[in-house]
Parts: sequence; C-alpha cells; structure tokens
Amino acid sequence: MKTSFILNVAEYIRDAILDHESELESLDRAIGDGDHYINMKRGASAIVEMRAELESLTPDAALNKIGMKLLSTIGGASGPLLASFFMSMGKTLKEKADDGAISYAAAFADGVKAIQQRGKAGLGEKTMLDVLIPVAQQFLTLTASHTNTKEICASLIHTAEQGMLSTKALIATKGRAASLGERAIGHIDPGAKSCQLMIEAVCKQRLLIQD
Amino acid sequence: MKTSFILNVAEYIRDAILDHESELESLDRAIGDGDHYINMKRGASAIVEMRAELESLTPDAALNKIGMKLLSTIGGASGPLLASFFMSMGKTLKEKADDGAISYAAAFADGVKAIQQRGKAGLGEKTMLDVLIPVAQQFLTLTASHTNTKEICASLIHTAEQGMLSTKALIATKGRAASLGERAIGHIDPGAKSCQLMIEAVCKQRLLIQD
Amino acid sequence: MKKFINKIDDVLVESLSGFAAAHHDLVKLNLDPNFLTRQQKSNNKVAIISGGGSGHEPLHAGYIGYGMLDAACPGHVFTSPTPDQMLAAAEAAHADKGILFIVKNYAGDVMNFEMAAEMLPFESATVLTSDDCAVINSTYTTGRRGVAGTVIVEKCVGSLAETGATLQACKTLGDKVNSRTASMGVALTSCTVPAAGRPTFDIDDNELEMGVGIHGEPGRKRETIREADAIIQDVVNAILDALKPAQNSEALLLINGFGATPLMELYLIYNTAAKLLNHHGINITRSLVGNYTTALDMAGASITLCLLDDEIKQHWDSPVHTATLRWGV
Amino acid sequence: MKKFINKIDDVLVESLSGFAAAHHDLVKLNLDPNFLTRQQKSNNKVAIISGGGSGHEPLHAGYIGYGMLDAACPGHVFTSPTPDQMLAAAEAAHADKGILFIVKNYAGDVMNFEMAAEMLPFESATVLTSDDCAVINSTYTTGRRGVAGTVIVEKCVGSLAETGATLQACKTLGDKVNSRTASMGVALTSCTVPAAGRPTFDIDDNELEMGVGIHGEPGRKRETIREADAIIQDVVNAILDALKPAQNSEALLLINGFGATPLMELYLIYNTAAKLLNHHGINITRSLVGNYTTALDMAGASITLCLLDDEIKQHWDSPVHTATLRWGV
Ligand SMILES: Nc1ncnc2c1ncn2[C@@H]1O[C@H](COP(=O)(O)OP(=O)(O)O)[C@@H](O)[C@H]1O
Ligand SMILES: Nc1ncnc2c1ncn2[C@@H]1O[C@H](COP(=O)(O)OP(=O)(O)O)[C@@H](O)[C@H]1O
Ligand SMILES: [Mg+2]
Ligand SMILES: [Mg+2]
Ligand SMILES: [Mg+2]
Ligand SMILES: [Mg+2]
Repeated sequence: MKTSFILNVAEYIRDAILDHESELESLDRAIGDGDHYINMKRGASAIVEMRAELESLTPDAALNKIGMKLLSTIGGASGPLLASFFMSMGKTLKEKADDGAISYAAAFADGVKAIQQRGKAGLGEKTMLDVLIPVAQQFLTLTASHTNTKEICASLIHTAEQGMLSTKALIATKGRAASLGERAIGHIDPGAKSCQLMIEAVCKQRLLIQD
Repeated sequence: MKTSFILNVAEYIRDAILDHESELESLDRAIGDGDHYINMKRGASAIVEMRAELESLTPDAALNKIGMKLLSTIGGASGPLLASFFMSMGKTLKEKADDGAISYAAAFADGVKAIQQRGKAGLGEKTMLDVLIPVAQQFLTLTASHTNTKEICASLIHTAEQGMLSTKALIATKGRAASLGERAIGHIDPGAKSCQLMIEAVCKQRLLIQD
Repeated sequence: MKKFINKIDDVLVESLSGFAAAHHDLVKLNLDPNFLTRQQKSNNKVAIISGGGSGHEPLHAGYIGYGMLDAACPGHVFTSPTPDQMLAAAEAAHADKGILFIVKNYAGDVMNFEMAAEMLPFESATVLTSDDCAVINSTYTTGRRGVAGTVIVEKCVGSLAETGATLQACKTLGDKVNSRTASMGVALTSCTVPAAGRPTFDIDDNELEMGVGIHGEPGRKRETIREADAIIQDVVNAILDALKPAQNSEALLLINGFGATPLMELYLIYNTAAKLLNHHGINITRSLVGNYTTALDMAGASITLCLLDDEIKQHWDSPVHTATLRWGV
Repeated sequence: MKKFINKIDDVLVESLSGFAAAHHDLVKLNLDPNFLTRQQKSNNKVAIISGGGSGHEPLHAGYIGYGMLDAACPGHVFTSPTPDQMLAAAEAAHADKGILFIVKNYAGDVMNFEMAAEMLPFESATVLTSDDCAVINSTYTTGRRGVAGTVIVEKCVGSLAETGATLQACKTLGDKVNSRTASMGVALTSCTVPAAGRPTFDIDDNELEMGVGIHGEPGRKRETIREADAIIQDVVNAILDALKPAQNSEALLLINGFGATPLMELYLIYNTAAKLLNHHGINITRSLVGNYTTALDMAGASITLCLLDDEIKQHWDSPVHTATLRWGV
C-alpha cells in the first residue's frame, strides 16, 4: 500500500459521505441526535485537506496522523472510535513487515480491536462494529487463503453491506440509541452505514488500481 | 330606566360579545395584542354574575357598581375607559332628575366625556370613541327633538355602525395600534367594534320592551 | 397550541403560586387581588411598585427584592393589571416615603396606574418607561412603548430607593435612565396567548418582524429574513438614531430573548452588536444577556442600549437580591 | 429553520466570542482548540473541568467561576468536544491538585474525556453524571444519560474544590450527588440543529415525547398531549421510582426549561411538582427554575430532584459567582 493510495481513498470516502448526506442524517435523527453526517463530513474533509502534509509520510505514519487528526476533529462517539482505529492500524503496520494484503488485514483487525476496546462493545450491539467485525474476520480469512484482490474486494463490500443491514433488526445496547429499547428496531445504525460506505469506497478504489 | 333593564341588557351584551369571538379576536390580533375579546368577555361575564347584587339597587347605583366591577375585572386599555364611562354615567343620572330619554342621553354623553378625559383622545384617532362620540351626539340631538324611541334606537344602531366602519380607513394615534402607522389602515378598531356591538345590543333590547 | 397548562383560566394563578413557592425566601403572594411583595417589608423608603400584563416573565415579579422592587402587580396575560391590585400592593408595601410606580408606556397600563394613583391614600409618582425606539415618536401619538429597558430603570431606581432617597429623587433618576435608554426587537415567530390558543400573528418561514412589540404587536416592517449581522446592524442603527450618543460614551448592552430564542443565539447577537457599537465609539462596560423581558413563547430578541453616567453605573452595580438579578449580596 | 445566525460554520465561535465578551470579568476564551477558563486562575485546588456538545447553554461555560467550574470545553452543537480541547483546558487550569472531569454519560463524551485523561500529564479523576431516569438502567446498556442534574453536581463539587479538598474527595462528593439525583424531560417540539437545518424529530401538534434526551433523542414513549398536571405526575413518579426517597427526605427541585418554554410554564410545572412531592412526604427546601440545561430551541422541560443531606446542602448554598448562578458573593 502506498500513501498516495490512502490519500486517494480519503477523497473517495469524503465523496461517498457527501453523496449520502440525507441518508446518514436521517439515520442519526431517527435513533440518535442527528449529527453523524456532519461529524463524518467534518472528519473526512479535514483528512482530504491534509494531503500536502501526508504525502511525504510512510503509510503507517500517515494512518497514525489521520487518526490523530480525526481525534481532534470529529468529536462525538465516532471521533475517538475512528481515531483509535487508524492509530492502531498505523501502529500494527509499522511493527509488521509489509507482506501485502496479509499485513493490511492484520492491521485492519487490530484497528477494529481498538474500537472494541475503546467502546467496550462487541457484535450485535447495533453499532459500527456490526460492519467492522465481520469485515475484519473475512479480510483475515481471505488473505490467509490467498484469495485474489478482486474477490477480496467484492466479498468485503458484500460483508459490509450485510453487516450494515443486520443492524436494522437489533436493539442497541451501546451508544446513544441504547436508550431507545424496542424503538430502535427497524432503523439502520448510522455508524454502521458510514463504515459500510467507507469500506465500499476503499474496495472500489482498490479495484480501480487492479484494472 | 329600570335596573332590571340594565341587567337584561348586560346579558344581551355578554351574548353579543360571545357571538363575535373570532371577529373581535382577529381585529385585536391584527392591530393590537389579541386580548380584546378575552377582556370584554371577562368584563361582561362578571357583570352578568352580579345580577343578585345589583337587582335591589337604583339604576344610577347599579351603573356605578358596574363601572367599579369593570375597573377591577377587565384591565388593559378598555377596562379603565369602560369603567369611567359607567361610573360617570351613574353619577350624572344620580344628579339629574329622571326625565326619561333626555337624562339618559345626557348621562351617556357624560360617560363618553369621561372616556375622552381618561384616554386623552378624541374623534378620528381610531378608537372606541369613533363610535361613542357620534352616538352620544346623535342621542342628545334626537332626545332634544323628542324623536320616538324606535327611531332613536334605529338611528343609534346605524350611527354606531358607521362610526365603527369609519375606523377602517384611519391611522391610529392612541392605543396600541398607534405604533403601527400606515399599517393600521384597512383594519377596524377592536374597541370600536365591541362598542358598536354593545350599542346595538342596548338598542335592540330597548326595542323589545317598546313592542 | 402546545403548552404546559391545565385550565386556561388557571394558568396565571398556578404560575404565580409556583413562583411564590420557589422563591418563598424572597416574595409573598397575595391572590384576589393578585400582587406580590417582598417577604420582608422594608422600612423608611420609597416603595417601588411595578406591574403589567403577564407573559413577560421574569418581568416584574422576578425583580422583587432588595435593591429593586417592593411589589409587583401581574395582570392577565398581556393585559394591564387593574387599580385594585395596585391599591392593595401599595397598602402592603408603603413604607412612609410614598409610592413610585414604574409603568411601561401602554394606554392600558398608563390608565390603570393613573386611576390607582388618583385613589391612593399615599403620595405617589410615576415613571413611564418608553424605550422602544421601533415606534417613531410624534406629538400625535402616545409615544414609544416601554420594553426591556424597564429592567434597567427598575434596577437603578430600586437601588436609589434603598438609600432612603425621596420620592422625587427616585422619579428623577427613573426618568433619566429611561431617557438614556433605547431598545428595539425582532420577532422570528409569533407568540401564542394561552386564552387565544393560536399565534397572535402569521409570519412566513422566511420573514421577520422588525421592531415587534413585546405583545406581538406589529413593528416597523415585515422583512425577508437575512443573516444575523445584517438584522443586528439595522437594530443597532435604529438605537443609535434614537439615542445619538456622544463619542466615547459608556454604555450597558442588554440582549434580551423573547422566550424561545436560545442563549447561543443571544450571545451571537451580543457579539455582533458589541462590535458594531465599539465601531461607533461606544464603550460597552456593562452587559446582560438572557430572557429578561419576554413575550411568552416568541422566538426573537431585542437589543437595549443604556448610556451610563457615574450615577447610573453606581446604581446598576449596587447590590441586588431578586429571583432574577442577584449580585453583591 | 429560523435562527439568528450568519454562516452555519461560524455559529459556535461567534456565540462563544459573545459569551466571553459579555462576561470578560469572569471568563477567558481560547480558540482552536476551543475552551474557556476563569479569568483569574485559582491556585492550590483541584481544577474542575466540564464540557460537552454545545447547544445546552448555559451548560457548561455559564458555570465557570468561583465556586463552580475552572474550565469548560464546548464541542460542536450536540457533539462531544475532542481530547485536544480537554488537554489544553487542563493545562491552563491545572492548579497543583489534579484535574476532575465532570462528564455527562454519553458514549462520545465518555470516550473523548477518557482519551484525554489517558494522555494527561496530571493526575485526574472523572465524575460521570447519569441522572436521566427516562432510560431504564440495565446491565446491558451504557446506563442513564447525564442531563440537568449535572448542574447540581458541578455546583457542589465546585464548592468543595474551593476548600482545597483532594481530588478523591471531590470525586466522591460528585458521585454521591449524582447518585442522589434523578431527572426526566418532556418535549413538546423538536430542536433544530443549525447544521441540519431542520427539526431532529417530527412530532404532531397533539403529541409529546416523554423522557426525551437533551439532544432530542427519543425517550420512553410518544404520547398524546394531556393537561400539565397529568404529564408532571408521570415525570414525578418516574423520578420517585428511580430515587425511592425515604419519608421526610429533604430535596432540591430543579425545573429546567429546554429553551423555548416560557418561565410562566416552568413555574406552573414547579407548582404542581412541588405539591406532588410534598404529598409524597418530600420536603422541598431548595429550588431552581429556569433554562439551565437546554436543548437549543426545543419546547419542553425537565424535572430534577436531588435528595439533600447536610453536606450537599452546604455545598449548594455556598458562594458561587458564575455567569448563570451567583449568590453569596
Ligand atoms: N460504544 C460504541 N462502540 C462502537 N460504536 C459506537 C459506540 N457508541 C456509538 N457508536 C457508534 O457511533 C455512532 C454515532 O456516531 P455520532 O453520531 O457521530 O456520535 P454521537 O452518538 O456522539 O452523536 C453510532 O451510530 C454507533 O455506530
Ligand atoms: N386612549 C384611548 N382612548 C380611547 N380608546 C382607547 C384608547 N386606547 C385604547 N383604546 C381602545 O381600547 C381598545 C383596545 O382594548 P384592549 O385590547 O382591551 O386593551 P389593550 O390595548 O390594553 O390590549 C382599542 O381598540 C381602542 O378602541
Ligand atoms: Mg450523533
Ligand atoms: Mg388588546
Ligand atoms: Mg392587552
Ligand atoms: Mg452527537
């Protein structure tokens, strides 16, 4: 992975967020406080604006910087969680020898673990983790079995979508929607939606390079 | 005039006010603060409830009591004005020998004068006086020329209506609408409307007795 | 209409009872006739009494207490109180040096207080507040309305009265503060009088009422909504036109919410207004930001500027202990 | 959306600047990262720092000053502030006895303050406020939300800190006050986040949201509007269920407006709530009525009951000098 790939993905993610303004906004209005879109937009835009600063860094250093920037930019629940994800991912990448997809899968999984630690949450609590945990698992499995990039991307896009949709039927036990009880059922979790969008953006960008 | 007539008229007036709720309310909403109907209703209802207390009094004493009750019941601009009217009317009636319509016309005119003194206003200022001053004048003229009751009543109903309608074209220089300038044009003054209703109620009640 | 009410006819008494219960250390409530006095009657001072229609809370009952009012007479919502209330309040508050009525300049308030003053067995004087410069004064009209500037008059006169000053001295100070104070308001939405059950005026989603009165009376004009700075600029200009302050004047700036406008916006207004006034060479040394003279649930705000001198400053700064303003004690 | 704003992105900084200008005697504003501290730094005490999303004004900046907070970190509207703000605020306010963070229990606030605490070069502790009994606590959830009761925690802890008490003592008192406090809110209308430009939730003209959160989060249930007394009864019952106070408990009753509800209605609520509580053998000896923890322009109110003991009473009564609460100095 090159830093330039990360920077391109950042733009792609920012655009994906902007394209889903009304969806993200209404999801958080329904079971949260309505600011998730604004939070994600603020974070994604800040990263895109860092391009010059990040360009010269190694991928792990860039990911760490991105995490720190998100930490001081997003706020809310998603801020420290996404920040922990990127900082942890950067840390693992730095420690591990870069052996391609396998090390990225490991770094991704460590990022997700950091989110779990920070948010004290797991699968089935109607949060972004319902997207991230299955994707991390699938990513590890597929890279371990040396699946090709195209298949990995297609599979992760699918897994993310499944995870995102799975939140619809759940009661929330973490985050703002936890106070809603039964009333949360029938609504997709906003953080799950934005994570699904981000994973889709990364995978699609990766597929473009592939071609 | 008998006290029983006053008491009957009070009910008639109260009903006339209640019947015009939405009209009185919208007039004061348009160029005032929207409470004129409630004020008039509160006053009129209080008088109707005094029946037992007033029954045994002479007409002049009853009018004075009515004025005092209105003073402590209505509030706003219309309260002290209408109170002054009734108290002054009672005073004149008490001082004058009762020679029928002539003394009532004099008492009415003194009541209107009291309003003018209290409110420091005259004709053409877009207030209740645009109804009351012409009616007082006409009442004096017609009683001086010994016109019959039926004609007096018909004429006063007409004069009151003309006065009330005349306020539509005026700019207000007294009362709450005075701050509106040109924007008051096109709206009938709420106090003028309620006075017109009251005069109509008195005259119609008087015509009933006549028959 | 969405409000926390039971029966419409009970709103006033229930609310007054809650106020008196919450502030029983400060105020005492009398019902029928309705008036409030300080819990501890003060002696040997001019009794300062105000009053007016309800719906402007904390005006006036929130200003009863040491250093401000001795009593307040609340009328029905947006309707002047009646003379029997003022007479009873004066009877209860009179402390041997006469009664000063502080009255906002509305036909109804003026006439009801006037009749009370005529019937009063004590010496009395009246300060009429008329700070609302939305109304262009003219010899033909009854003049400007009294709005949020009334709070400043009540504070300063209340302070002077505590020193044992004469009735005439209190009136003179009140008139002076009033003459150095100008206000103008802007409404974004109408208020809803409980008994009416629907908004006093209709206003579109893109409109504002410039110069609105505190009863929802129409103001200078209906305008299309603009960015806050442009609106504030117009209000500040109207105030400067009315007061024509000298360069380097010292002033108190009051940003008053009408009831439904969040503090966040009121402080934003303060920020712009203070900057504009500084730009005009005015030195803002005192401030007050919050809901001090409201119009029920109206969204909107007014700006009040009071030109200070040493005397007014001293009386503004002096100790006060009321439900709403409290400092120095 | 009708608001006094210029550019949406500037609302927060313009409002904070106005606040700092209006209260320059009390507070100092730092921008980027955004935080406010007392104008005069205090020495040799635990520094009490709070913070949270903006839109709840006067929470928290309005409580900076003697006897209460040393600093506050305002986030974007309804969004937790970020760790860099807390670190900078702590750096500025630290006075040799450690930092106590007072944090409302929301996932975002908890995590951001947690990360700040981890990075902090000073000793620190955190009091999590969780007074909102609309949320039925369960081992599976993150627990109750922190709402208006936070003001009482900040007042009491702030008072104790002025005595030079230790970090641990301050945390212990904060936890105690929180455990003896319960709140529940009712919304009549939604709030509108400026950046969203439209109401957070839809609600019919005849509906209310029982147990609403201070960000407009849904509560216990959507109900048909009823007379105030019936609504208040339900809220009071929920609070009594949560606190289970002993007979003859002494309590503080706080009626908090969410931003667009007039004082007249808040006092009416006080009247009914106090009567109901008296009826349950609770002795209301302290009260607070007004907009203390708002939700932008939401119409609605919350009721908070805090069970007093001698220690809490002493710290509630002790002198405080902030933009919002001020007594004894
Ligand atoms: N403890 C947690 N663990 C994982 N994700 C969480 C947790 N709490 C909240 N989230 C996620 O954060 C999202 C909300 O983010 P956002 O709206 O930006 O913050 P806030 O809830 O503070 O307004 C939720 O939809 C959920 O996916
Ligand atoms: N100075 C005055 N002289 C005569 N009538 C007046 C005067 N001021 C006000 N009015 C009358 O009072 C009416 C308003 O009464 P009302 O709405 O009950 O009181 P308020 O204006 O105090 O709300 C006006 O429509 C007008 O007719
Ligand atoms: Mg959110
Ligand atoms: Mg009226
Ligand atoms: Mg009125
Ligand atoms: Mg949020």
